[in-house]
Amino acid sequence: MSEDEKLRAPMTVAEFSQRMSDLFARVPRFRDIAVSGEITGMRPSSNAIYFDLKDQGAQGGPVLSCFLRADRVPNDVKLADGLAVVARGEIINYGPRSRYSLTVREIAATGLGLLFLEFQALKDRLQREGLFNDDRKRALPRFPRKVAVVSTREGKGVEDFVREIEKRASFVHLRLFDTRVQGIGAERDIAAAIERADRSGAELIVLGRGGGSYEDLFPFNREEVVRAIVAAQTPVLTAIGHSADIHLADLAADEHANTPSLAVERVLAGWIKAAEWLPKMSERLGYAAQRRLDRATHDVEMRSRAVDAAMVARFATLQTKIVQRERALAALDPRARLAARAAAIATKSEQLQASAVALLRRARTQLEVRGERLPERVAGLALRKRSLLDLRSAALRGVDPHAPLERGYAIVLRDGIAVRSAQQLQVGDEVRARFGRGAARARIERIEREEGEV
Amino acid sequence: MSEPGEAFEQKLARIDAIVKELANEQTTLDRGVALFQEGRTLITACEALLKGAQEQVEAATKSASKA
Amino acid sequence: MSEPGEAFEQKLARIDAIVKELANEQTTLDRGVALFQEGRTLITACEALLKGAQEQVEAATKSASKA
Amino acid sequence: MSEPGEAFEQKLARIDAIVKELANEQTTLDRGVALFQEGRTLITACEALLKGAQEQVEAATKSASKA
Amino acid sequence: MSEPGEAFEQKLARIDAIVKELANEQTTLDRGVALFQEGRTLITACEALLKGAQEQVEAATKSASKA
Amino acid sequence: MSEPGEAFEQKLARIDAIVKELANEQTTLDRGVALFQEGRTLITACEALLKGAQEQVEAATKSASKA
Amino acid sequence: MSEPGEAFEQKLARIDAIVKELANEQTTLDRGVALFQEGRTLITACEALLKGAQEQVEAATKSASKA
Repeated sequence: MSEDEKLRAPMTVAEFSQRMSDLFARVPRFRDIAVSGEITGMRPSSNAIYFDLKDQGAQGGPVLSCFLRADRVPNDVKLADGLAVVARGEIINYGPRSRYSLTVREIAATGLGLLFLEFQALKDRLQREGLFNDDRKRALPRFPRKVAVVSTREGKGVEDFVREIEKRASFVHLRLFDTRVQGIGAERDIAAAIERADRSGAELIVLGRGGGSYEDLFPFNREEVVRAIVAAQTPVLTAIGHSADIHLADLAADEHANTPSLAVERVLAGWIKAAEWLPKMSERLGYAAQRRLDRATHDVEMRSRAVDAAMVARFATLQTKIVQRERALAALDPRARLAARAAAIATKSEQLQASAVALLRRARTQLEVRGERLPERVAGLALRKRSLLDLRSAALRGVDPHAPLERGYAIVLRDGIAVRSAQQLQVGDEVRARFGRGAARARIERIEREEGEV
Repeated sequence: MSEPGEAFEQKLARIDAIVKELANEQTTLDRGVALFQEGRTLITACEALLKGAQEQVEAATKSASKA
Repeated sequence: MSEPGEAFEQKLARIDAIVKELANEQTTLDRGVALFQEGRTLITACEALLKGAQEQVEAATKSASKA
Repeated sequence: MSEPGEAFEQKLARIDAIVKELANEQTTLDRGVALFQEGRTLITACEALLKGAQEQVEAATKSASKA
Repeated sequence: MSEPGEAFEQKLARIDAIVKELANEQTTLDRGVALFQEGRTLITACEALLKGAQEQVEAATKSASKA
Repeated sequence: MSEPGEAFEQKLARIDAIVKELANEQTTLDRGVALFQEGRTLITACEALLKGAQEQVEAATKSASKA
Repeated sequence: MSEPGEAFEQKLARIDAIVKELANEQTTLDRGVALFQEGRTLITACEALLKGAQEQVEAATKSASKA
């Protein structure tokens, strides 16, 4: 394969990068080359400074990556973005990224770069003086009604700014303090306009102009303007050009806007917010009032219920107290005692009755005993008397003079007189003879004499 | 001789005296018969008294039981 | 003889004395009859008293049960 | 006899004493009857008191339950 | 006896005193009956007072709800 | 009693005090009823105040929406 | 001389304070109503300014610059 064919054949990225390195190394012009441009995108690191170079004033043009070893940084030049310089060094391919860059050996400020260095020196001085310090900055009024605009009447930016404010917030009163904004000595005119604006009674000064070249805008980097801003009693908002470039006026101002339309937003920010805030607050106010009323309603309802409930509870408690006492009293109902008493009386009544019965029975018995004993005793007495009589009756019988008649004797009676001797009789006498049983009448027939009888 | 109003016990005592006299040998038949008669009479009187007392008791008993 | 107003128990005591005297050998028939009669009278009186007491008790009982 | 205002309890005590005396053998019939009558009167009085008390209590209970 | 104007609480206190005295064994039956009657009367009175109070409250509630 | 001009919150505080006193066992029935009546009166007054406040708020809201 | 923008800002601050105070539990009903009325007035005034009713703005500006 020929060299040509070899080149045409596909290669790896690493191979390509190596070839490019070789290519740069082979061209002697690239080993010592000077490039003029403006520093941009400066990135200091511990042992080197990386930055890009671009053509002055160019926007979006080509940039060249540069690499400066720390020990090669010059003492008399303060490297910074925007500084116009001439950098000498060697073009090399930076292998890992496969990008070429300039390895700077010498660097020096040039042309506009010198102007820039002047700007840098002033900035440093004013900064040291404290003019850019945050603690110096005043808050912009949130609701500016009077705004002083310091600018040139001819400027396109001012026109846009004024038209926009009047359209959106007619109640914000704008007053233009016309001034030259570029050319030799423009800085003095601007400072004077700021002073006038400051005395006008405005609540806010807006200082600005439309876009222009670095040199056109340079009056806004001048010390006169910075000091006029610092001296102003009124808060200052700057809106210089359309770029993100920072001027010393911006640093000195209380706030700065990158574009006029952003300045409009900034001026109206408070009003816009207020317009959004007020309906919300209106709503919150109504809501808070309603909540207050609701709370009051709730408070009253709660208490209404509490009063009723407390009263009901109190009644219940008192009712319970009555019921308790009613029960206690019922438990001590004297009827139980009365019933016991009734029973006791009934018992005593029975005892009394029984005692009376016993008393009567006792008396009856005593009487009956005596009732029986009396006839017994009287009968005994009669018996005793009877036996006494019987004894005498028998004794009398034992001595009965008629007893011998029973044995056969007889008594002869004449004229009722017992005849004890025959001599007492005469024949013919009538006599009575009594026998044991019965009697007989007889006549004496003869009288007989017993032997021996005289 | 005993009185009619004489008490039972006095009559008994008279009988006792009669029996005593009758038992005496000296007592004549006439006297004896008279005494004996008196004794008999007394016995009869005593019987009557006894009967009367009994009747009184009965009467008292009856009247009591009636009452 | 016992008084009418004499208490039940006094009457009983008198009856007891009568009974005792009736038992005595010395007591004559007449006395005995008289004692018996007195005794009977006393018993009758006592019965009356007892009856009266009984009636009083009954009356008190009735009036109480009515009340 | 107990007074009308005499307390129930005193009446009960009197009744007890009466029953005791009645049970005594020594108590005469007259005394016994008198005691019994007193006892009955006391019991009647007690019953009346008790009845009155009961009526009072019932009246109080009724009027209360009506109210 | 409690006065008509006497407060509810005084009545309750009197009932408590009555219950205490009623519970005492020494209290006589007569006293007990009287106390019980008083107690019942007081309870009736308390109930009436409570009812009256309840009616007053109801009246107040009604007039309030109308207003 | 609360004054008519007294503020809503003072009335509420008084009602709270009333509720507290009503819940106290020591509060008598009479006092309780009086407290309740006062409470109801206060609640009525509060409701009137609340109504007035509501109307004022409504009036302010309307006049604002017109403007 | 009071600055008109400042006056507006003070109104906003007052509105904010009013809403805060109204939302505070401690705020009384009376005070609440008064705050609401004040708040509504302020909001109405601020909204009128923002609506840019020219005359109003002029008047406000003039009165403000006079003040």
